[in-house]
Amino acid sequence: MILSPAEWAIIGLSLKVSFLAVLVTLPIAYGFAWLIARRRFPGRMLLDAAIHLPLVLPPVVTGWLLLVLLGRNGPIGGWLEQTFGVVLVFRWTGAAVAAAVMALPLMVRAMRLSIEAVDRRLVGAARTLGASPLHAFLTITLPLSVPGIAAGAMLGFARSLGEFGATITFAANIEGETRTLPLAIYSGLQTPGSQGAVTRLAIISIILSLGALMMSEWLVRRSQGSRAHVL
Amino acid sequence: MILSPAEWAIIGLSLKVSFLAVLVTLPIAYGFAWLIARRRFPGRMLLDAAIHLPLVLPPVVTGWLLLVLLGRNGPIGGWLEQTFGVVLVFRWTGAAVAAAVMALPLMVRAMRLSIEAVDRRLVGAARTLGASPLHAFLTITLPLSVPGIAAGAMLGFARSLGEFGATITFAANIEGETRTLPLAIYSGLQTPGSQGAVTRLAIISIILSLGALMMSEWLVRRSQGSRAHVL
Amino acid sequence: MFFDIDITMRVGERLIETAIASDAKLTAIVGPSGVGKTSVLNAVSGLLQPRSGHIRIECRTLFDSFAGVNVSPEHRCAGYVFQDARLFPHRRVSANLAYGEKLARTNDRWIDRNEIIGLLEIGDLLGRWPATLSGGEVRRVAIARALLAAPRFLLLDEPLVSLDPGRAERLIALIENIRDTLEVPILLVSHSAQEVERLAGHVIELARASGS
Amino acid sequence: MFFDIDITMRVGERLIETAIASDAKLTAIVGPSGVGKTSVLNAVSGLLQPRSGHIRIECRTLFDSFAGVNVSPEHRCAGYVFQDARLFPHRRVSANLAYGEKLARTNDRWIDRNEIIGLLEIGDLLGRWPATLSGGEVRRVAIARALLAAPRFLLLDEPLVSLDPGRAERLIALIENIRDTLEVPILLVSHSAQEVERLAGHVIELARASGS
Amino acid sequence: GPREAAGPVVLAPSSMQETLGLVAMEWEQQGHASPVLSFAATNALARQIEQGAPADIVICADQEWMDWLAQRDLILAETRRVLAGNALALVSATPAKDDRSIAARVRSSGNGRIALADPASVPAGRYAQAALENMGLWADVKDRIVPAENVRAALTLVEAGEASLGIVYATDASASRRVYNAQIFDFQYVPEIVYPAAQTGNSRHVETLAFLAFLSGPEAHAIYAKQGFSLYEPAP
Ligand SMILES: Nc1ncnc2c1ncn2[C@@H]1O[C@H](COP(=O)(O)OP(=O)(O)OP(=O)(O)O)[C@@H](O)[C@H]1O
Ligand SMILES: Nc1ncnc2c1ncn2[C@@H]1O[C@H](COP(=O)(O)OP(=O)(O)OP(=O)(O)O)[C@@H](O)[C@H]1O
Ligand code: MOO
Ligand SMILES: [Mg+2]
Ligand SMILES: [Mg+2]
Repeated sequence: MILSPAEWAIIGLSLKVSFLAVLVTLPIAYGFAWLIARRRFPGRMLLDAAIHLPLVLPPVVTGWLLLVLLGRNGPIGGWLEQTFGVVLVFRWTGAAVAAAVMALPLMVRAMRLSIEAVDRRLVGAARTLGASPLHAFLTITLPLSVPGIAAGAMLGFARSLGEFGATITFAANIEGETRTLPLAIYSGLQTPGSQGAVTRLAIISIILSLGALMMSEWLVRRSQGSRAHVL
Repeated sequence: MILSPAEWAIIGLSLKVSFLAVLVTLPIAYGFAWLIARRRFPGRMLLDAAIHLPLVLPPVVTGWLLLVLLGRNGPIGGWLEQTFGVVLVFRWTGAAVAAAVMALPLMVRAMRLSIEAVDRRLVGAARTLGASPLHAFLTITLPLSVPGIAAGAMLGFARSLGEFGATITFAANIEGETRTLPLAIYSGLQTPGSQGAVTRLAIISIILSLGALMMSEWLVRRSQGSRAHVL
Repeated sequence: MFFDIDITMRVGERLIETAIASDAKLTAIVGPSGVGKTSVLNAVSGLLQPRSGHIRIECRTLFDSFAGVNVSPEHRCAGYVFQDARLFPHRRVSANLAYGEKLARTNDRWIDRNEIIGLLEIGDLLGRWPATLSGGEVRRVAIARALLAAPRFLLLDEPLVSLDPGRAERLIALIENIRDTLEVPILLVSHSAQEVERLAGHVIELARASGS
Repeated sequence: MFFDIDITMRVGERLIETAIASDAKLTAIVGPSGVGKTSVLNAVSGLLQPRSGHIRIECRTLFDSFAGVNVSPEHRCAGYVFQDARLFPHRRVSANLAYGEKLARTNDRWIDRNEIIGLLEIGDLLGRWPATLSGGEVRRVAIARALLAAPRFLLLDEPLVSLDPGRAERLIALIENIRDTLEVPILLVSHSAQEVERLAGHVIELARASGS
Repeated sequence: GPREAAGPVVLAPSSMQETLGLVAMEWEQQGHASPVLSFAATNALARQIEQGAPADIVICADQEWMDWLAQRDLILAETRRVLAGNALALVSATPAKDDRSIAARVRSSGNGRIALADPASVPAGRYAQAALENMGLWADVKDRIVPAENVRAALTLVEAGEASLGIVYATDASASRRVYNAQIFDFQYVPEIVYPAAQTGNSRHVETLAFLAFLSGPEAHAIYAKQGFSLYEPAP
């Protein structure tokens, strides 16, 4: 399967958008996961629910909400533009934002599960050895929740690669700027007789996600070593 | 907010579809999660990748693949109809199938994470106490992975409640049969002047997912008791 | 012959060879830390499969690489008190005790639940989660759980650790009693010369092979 | 006064009151299983906050509910050998040892890494993951880790458990040496009368309060 | 189930949802069982029929997909007919009064974005691109085009002020109260915008042909007109 330059461009854009989305969301998602797993505060449940929203609402509604909030006339979008000169709508960064928002709940859940599985007695042991709460977090909780981070990153990356509804609504379908793989596939599907192109693009998606999957498995295995008890 | 009978019907249908999707998928997803977490077999990676597919492909493509496979002219759909007289397209059961397929990767990932966190030494202990591998699985691995099951069920339920693209493509958008909340919202978005109705439906979605979230948290907390070490 | 064990095991990168032949109903295994005592108990319980050799207890063959015999752990009926206890964290103490008890055939039972609970003084702990127990409490529950599974032989990996002298004494008396009145062979791992001297009819001293 | 502890703690539903006043640099705590020995060490290390009372070691106040003092665990500089070891599963033995060592100020160190590794015979284990260690090996690594953090006092919860007599003897000698030559007070929990007799300048016997 | 008592199954483009709902009500009031309506993008409808979906009538948003179905013998060609037509309109995000021509408004919109349905895939977008090309405006504006998922999404972008202009169906333009200065494109520049309907090949419902006739009958035409559709006169 030899790819056309246009297809390469779509792949490049999709990867750029998905990587940015996952990279930026990773620490945020971990922060939320930690808060929900380890802290008890008023509004914890609401935060949890808000994070799950993009999962429950139809993606186009999420895209529409992003437009209302982050559009140039929106409260956050207007402020971003005036303060930093940053515009998200119709830009690839906007596509990344849409992908990130859709990926967030998946990432938070996976990370939270791993953080909750960390034995707190180990954190206590670290404290007696001289670690501040932050140092204990960085050296104990964080590395022990790597499986959740990897699973979350993988889920988030796959979700970003597949994100369609919120992206097309918030960032539109602009070739070279926001037309990622799913949008290109969608465009193809709408056109009679473009089944061949659609199939090629779908296969590319599958290969990309397979690659990401294998990379994440390999990373986890490397970071884990042969740590586990066998008996 | 007083709901109209039509809105109640949509809520009922959405809940029915999502519950069926999660209930049917739960054991399947757990089986896959266990296979991937605990067994090493050729093709494990491919199975893992195949499960992730609905995440990476645009939902309409997944819906289209379902249509090809499970449609009345499709290999599986045709067989189902001839053997059991079961037709999925344009039925609420079809909507449940679409939701289940989209929810599967999220459920498998969460469950797998929890299964991998179960200390295998406990399974060994159970075996010496007279438990067969199956009994040890049912009494040790399964209950200890309840957090992952709950997280997976919650993610799957939320995803099912929000599923749009695969449903409209595979099961169509038929009032009272397959027009779930997201499809109703989408339909509303297509109709001029129905912003009020769309907003109401979106709020209903949010409330439903909040309820599901709280229920799953409560279930986990109940099943866990005060089991964890604190120091 | 109560114990006839001759096996070669691989743990990690090490190869451990052990030969135990003992006519004593209670045989003690001693030896420096890391020599392979726990590994022997793991092999006898069926959790660790030796590379070759045989394991026979009271003439019952549990493992024989030559004959292709490898009885699965649940059919060996070992009463294994693990060095690391391994209580089930999601079951209260009473449910931990009931686990093996329920799986055992009723007429195989040779000790009464209430008797053992009284003897080990764990009556107050029945409703507790394992995570809330003290070190010695964990050990006592682990011992009770193993005994209640109606085992045909016992594997005790340092059972007296974390027990105060009074309770240790009572447990020693119980082990003596089991040894003298029941048909239950016992393999005991211990570091206390005193304990071993008092209990064991035969002491096996494991030593690190010069080669490894 | 080396140890001046007078606290009321809540563990689970129980209320534990303890008063320890000792001028002995090595003070032993004994008492039946479940009486609250580990809880006292937890309170002294700062992991368990007492409801009221005070904890002073060598006239340094670590906790005083009256004065509102509660030094955080990392500033107490305890060398705590836990009853359940608590090695970090994601770090190899060498990284476990280095954890507290790196966090300590260099000129607070009073023992050499190589010396302690040699003494506890854990040189061969440095590259291993904790999950692959035997019971006694885990304990030895935990002891080394605590000593290398340059602690100002030691909390030893049954440190000799799972050690063979030879190694136990060497560890006792080390503890004697620390007691006699260094300004490091030691609280030792043990069930072995022998150990306690040989090491402790003062023995505190905890008993269950009649009320609870 | 309840489907036995129902009328024929009709697959129709999302943009006709409200209109067809009114037609179905009228049909019901004449004593018929209510038809089962399902709305989605035209391509999804076509693929559903290709896979044997149990539908009786299909309505497309353009002739192309109906041709695609016809080539595959999935519709009964003799039942094919056009139900209604539509027009394109230019709309603005700002309410300022503007009497200039469409060409002038498009040219003078500076760097402002112009929202359309995606010309690569959605019929409405294709029509809009063709109209701009026919008017000689395409080269000027093609870098400022924002292709949206469908007409309705394009309209939303204008409503939100993200695009200063939008090209949408006349039906959508007249229904929105938050876009301004709707101006209809001259028919001579715009390809014929029609909604063809036909009976599917595997239709079983007895009332299929009757409802199809009703869809192209006078009562339905009145509703189409009221909703802003243009009535379709077959070309001579
Ligand atoms: N997965 C592994 N990889 C490498 N070495 C291992 C592994 N598991 C066990 N060992 C080593 O095998 C040896 C035997 O372990 P075992 O637990 O049988 O010792 P033990 O005699 O019970 O010691 P202790 O008295 O300290 O409990 C130890 O040196 C241990 O480090
Ligand atoms: N979370 C809890 N809930 C209820 N009881 C608890 C909890 N944690 C500890 N306990 C109880 O508090 C008591 C004191 O425990 P501690 O660990 O201090 O005992 P110990 O003296 O160290 O015993 P051992 O010698 O067995 O280690 C025990 O009876 C224990 O069961
Ligand atoms: O109604 Mo359409 O299929 O978006 O042109
Ligand atoms: Mg051992
Ligand atoms: Mg204790």
